[in-house]
Amino acid sequence: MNPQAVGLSASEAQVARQLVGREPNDLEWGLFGALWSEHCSYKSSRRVLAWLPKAGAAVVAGPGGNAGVVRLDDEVEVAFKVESHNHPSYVEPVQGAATGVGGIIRDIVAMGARPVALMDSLRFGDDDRAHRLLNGVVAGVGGYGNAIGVPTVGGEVYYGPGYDKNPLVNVLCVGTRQSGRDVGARGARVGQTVYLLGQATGRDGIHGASLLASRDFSAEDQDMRPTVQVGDPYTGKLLMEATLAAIETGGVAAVQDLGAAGLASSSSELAVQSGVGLELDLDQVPCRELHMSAYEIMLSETQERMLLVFNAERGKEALAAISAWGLTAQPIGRVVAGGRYVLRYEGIEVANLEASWLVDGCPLVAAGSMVPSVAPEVGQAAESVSFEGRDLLAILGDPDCRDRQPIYQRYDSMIQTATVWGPEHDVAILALKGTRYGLYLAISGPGRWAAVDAYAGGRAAVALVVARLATQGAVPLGLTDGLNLGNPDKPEVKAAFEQMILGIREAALALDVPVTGGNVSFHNETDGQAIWPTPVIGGVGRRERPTAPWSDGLSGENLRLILVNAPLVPTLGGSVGERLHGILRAYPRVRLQDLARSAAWLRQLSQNAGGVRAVRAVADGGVWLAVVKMWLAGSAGVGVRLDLDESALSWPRLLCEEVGQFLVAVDESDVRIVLDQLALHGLQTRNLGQSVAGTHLTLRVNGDEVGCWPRQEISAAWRSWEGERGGQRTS
Amino acid sequence: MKTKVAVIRFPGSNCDHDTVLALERIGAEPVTLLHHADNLRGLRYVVLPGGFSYGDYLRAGALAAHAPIMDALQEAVERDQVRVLGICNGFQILCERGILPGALHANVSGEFRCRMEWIEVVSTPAAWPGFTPGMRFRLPIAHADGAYRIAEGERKTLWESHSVFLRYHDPVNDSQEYSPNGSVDAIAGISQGSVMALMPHPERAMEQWMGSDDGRRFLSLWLEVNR
Amino acid sequence: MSQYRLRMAVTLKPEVLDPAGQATQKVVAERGYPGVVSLRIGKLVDLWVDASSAEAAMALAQTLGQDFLANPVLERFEVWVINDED
Amino acid sequence: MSQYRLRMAVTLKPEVLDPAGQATQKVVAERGYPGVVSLRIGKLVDLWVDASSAEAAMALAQTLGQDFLANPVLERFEVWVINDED
Ligand SMILES: Nc1ncnc2c1ncn2[C@@H]1O[C@H](COP(=O)(O)OP(=O)(O)O)[C@@H](O)[C@H]1O
Ligand SMILES: [Mg+2]
Repeated sequence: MNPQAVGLSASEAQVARQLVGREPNDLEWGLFGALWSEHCSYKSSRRVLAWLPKAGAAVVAGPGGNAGVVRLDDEVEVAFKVESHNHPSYVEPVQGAATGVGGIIRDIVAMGARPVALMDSLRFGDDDRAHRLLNGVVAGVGGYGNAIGVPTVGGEVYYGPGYDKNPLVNVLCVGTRQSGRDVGARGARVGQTVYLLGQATGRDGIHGASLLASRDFSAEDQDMRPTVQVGDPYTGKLLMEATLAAIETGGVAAVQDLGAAGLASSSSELAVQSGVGLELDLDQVPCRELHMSAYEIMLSETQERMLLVFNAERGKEALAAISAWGLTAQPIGRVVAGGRYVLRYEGIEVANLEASWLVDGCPLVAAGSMVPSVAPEVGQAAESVSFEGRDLLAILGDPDCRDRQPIYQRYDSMIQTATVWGPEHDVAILALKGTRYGLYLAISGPGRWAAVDAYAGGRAAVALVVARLATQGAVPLGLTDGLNLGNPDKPEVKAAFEQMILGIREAALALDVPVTGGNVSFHNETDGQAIWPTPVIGGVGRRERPTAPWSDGLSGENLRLILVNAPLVPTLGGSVGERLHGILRAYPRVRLQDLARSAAWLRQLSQNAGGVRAVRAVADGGVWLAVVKMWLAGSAGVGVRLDLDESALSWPRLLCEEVGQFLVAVDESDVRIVLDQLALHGLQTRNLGQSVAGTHLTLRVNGDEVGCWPRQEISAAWRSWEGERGGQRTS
Repeated sequence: MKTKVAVIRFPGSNCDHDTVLALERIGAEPVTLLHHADNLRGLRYVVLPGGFSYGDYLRAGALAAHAPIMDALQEAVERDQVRVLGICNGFQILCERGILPGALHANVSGEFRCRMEWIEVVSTPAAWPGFTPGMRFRLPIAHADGAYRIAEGERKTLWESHSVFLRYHDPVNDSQEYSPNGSVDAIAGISQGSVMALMPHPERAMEQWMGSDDGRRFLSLWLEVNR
Repeated sequence: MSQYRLRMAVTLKPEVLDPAGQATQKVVAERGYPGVVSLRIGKLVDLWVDASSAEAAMALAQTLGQDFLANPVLERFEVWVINDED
Repeated sequence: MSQYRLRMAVTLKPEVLDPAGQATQKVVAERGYPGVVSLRIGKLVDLWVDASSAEAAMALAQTLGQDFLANPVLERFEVWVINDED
């Protein structure tokens, strides 16, 4: 076989030959091709990912396993990770998204944790295929999550050119486990038997993620698309319950889910992580189709499968727990001493390698230098653009800003009855049983903000997650990062990737949150057009008393609206406001220390609320959208008067999207104290206006009234999807 | 003595655990029974919880209707008037089994819907005098197939026999014709004899922080206990 | 015993609203394919059955249709035997 | 212009996993209906089309099958004209 056929470069093939000391056979080439693909080996990213800070007081497990784990309290640990399923969702949106959800759920289960929440981060183009794709993806995410019984408690969706043929579907799953219930791929011991559990293996997506997701798409690929995997949430549920029940017995020594490159990657990774060898007998693998070759069995990406190894003491109980869920675990091989990875099929030895060659042998791409890029010149041109009332309504109805209800009402956000705050809020809150701490979740993945300056975008993504957690006074425990980019062989993509990681690193260090895991998806590029570099950050935080959240709605008259941590010179760079005028400049670099101080102030205040009645983090749509959302989330019969009087800065002030700004509503009688506190923290503030009796929102800019809108009109503008089926975007 | 309540679990049930917790919250003693059990262990109260019993790929509840536990349940209803509550998938299963009339079809939107709704009691079920017409509950729905359908001829009988138990209600427009899924006559739940069923989820509305605690009232009335 | 291949069409009764069909029809119309007056979506079940005769196979399929595959409140079904050449 | 009634069978390719068929077949077997060797579930689309000829109607249906009603990655489809007596 020509190693190029399985995606290896000539030099990689040479390295493989040297490791093996002979010409590998076809199956062995196939294994190298899959395990050394970008998707499995992280060859272009591993050295750069090493820049991310992994240590933190709450960290139980950092990157390296199936998911990161942080400590919620002495009893409960939280496993969480974001995973992408971009290419498959373009080929078949419903099944691609569904299997993406199934895959990340299995990662969490493989850590011994029960999934308690999902969040999805979606990107679509702005052509007219976008709504079909969105519709299918939402059906797929919901179809799987709703049926398996894990609530989708939040998410985000944005649009932009470049996502047309490369939509993004990133899903975050969060699970909990009892402290000390550590399982994973490390525990296999010599003499134990390896079992395969779940769906019978078919010819699904052979080389799918490993080969197809590891290179760019072009028009010619239409005919060589691999068979797409179909999601089966019912079997997924049985597999999840059976695996968790088995782990519960204490009889599981090691567990590894089957994802990209199926049995090949899961078994070789389990061997390497456990420091053992494996002998697999492929005749024992239950197959859905006749006459499957060893190659197909090893590389099939059939969903809903799990690899398990049982210990001597409790293995029988674990097996019984599995059969109670109607599944059978099929023995397919044994754990042997050394590090040899031997496959037999039809009585013949068909592969004989060192497992570590597959898992760690791939030559890695060197990382560039750890120097942040110089901030691009932004210039003031756009700041002088002026806006009218109808622009403001257009911003509310912009696809990047408008209400997401048409999407999230298709997700079950309440199952498991722990959801205090679901997708209608910017941060999700779970009140879990068995701990006094609430679990706070946020997700953020700016593409528009990273488009021109990936470093700024990386910082902003982390900053927004921390800011959203701060609106509840929650302490961030850990982050997961899903990085989506084009072809890493292109210098500009590699540079953007490194800058994005540097941005994430800087922000994570400044805000004191570790990154415990993540995912990299390269090759989001079709016919040479790449997506905006898109960093999707998920974060988990904790705080006591989760069932009494701090409001994000405007609940009464005579509340002063104050902008906390206002930039001295607000900019429209990267904002929806300037895009309305056809401009896209660099997003500002978030002032991390000021955000850290603002978050500290909010955490302190959240203990006693001290006159601050509502809080929101400023993001897309700027202060304007934050005010509108706070107003609409509040009680009827309350109006708002906004008054901006900063001459040339008034419009940028209203529409600047720099993260780290917070909108707070303060009791008139406490305004003095709050402003003093903020001054003490060294934070800039601006008075924006106040809530009043009535039903209108009035805006004055530099003394001129720009608009006076009834609640109904503002609400209709923000819910611009109303009347459209399913709320898809119509261009 | 706590009232024991059977909660039936099919392999794809996913609201069984929430239902167990909810019943515990109102002081009952839930007992989980599996789909392949062939009797109800003498329990007098049974909940068929929500979920996707056997995947629900073919039709919601279609395969579960034939499970051994459903033979036992039907017999117990007919012989002993055992009190049954079907929630969401439970409602679908009861209709598929023919224990309740009609069927639950795809929502008119063609989409899954999860959100809070108001429902209103239309008629007092003979077996549960505690529910009185006009009573309102705020409960979440979460389903893709919640549109109640019944043959035109039987619809009349349904009303005449006071089997229409719950309807969706729109408090903003105080409308009787509002339905989030396109059910005929905005029907959200029906009751016949000792069996009642509804699409909304009372077990998800047990505390103020869940958005409503009306589920406590609902389940307490069903169980005939003071909450 | 031989193996028979049967096919069952499960269709919604005409009076039952078909949200999936309607949505598809709307998309089809929006994309500019004129002439589609109505579009309804049903289910198709392909069965491979071991039976002593085609009649026995049909009888089994009929039973399955009644018991599982169609809901008489909403749907009706028809079964036919397919030649293996098909 | 006349109206034509067409029927389309959209079936999963044989190598594609059919969770619906699998779950149904398993329960059917457990409930004691022997002889069902395989059961696969597909979609059925009934179309009523205004066209100048049966050929034109067929051509439209073929286009719809390719563009909307079947995803070539997973499924295949066949269309036939139905007499109104059917
Ligand atoms: N962007 C990232 N940041 C931090 N860790 C990462 C990132 N991408 C991948 N990792 C880590 O690399 C490991 C392998 O990832 P992956 O191959 O996606 O896992 P899996 O095969 O379980 O989906 C995981 O531990 C993951 O957390
Ligand atoms: Mg994994």
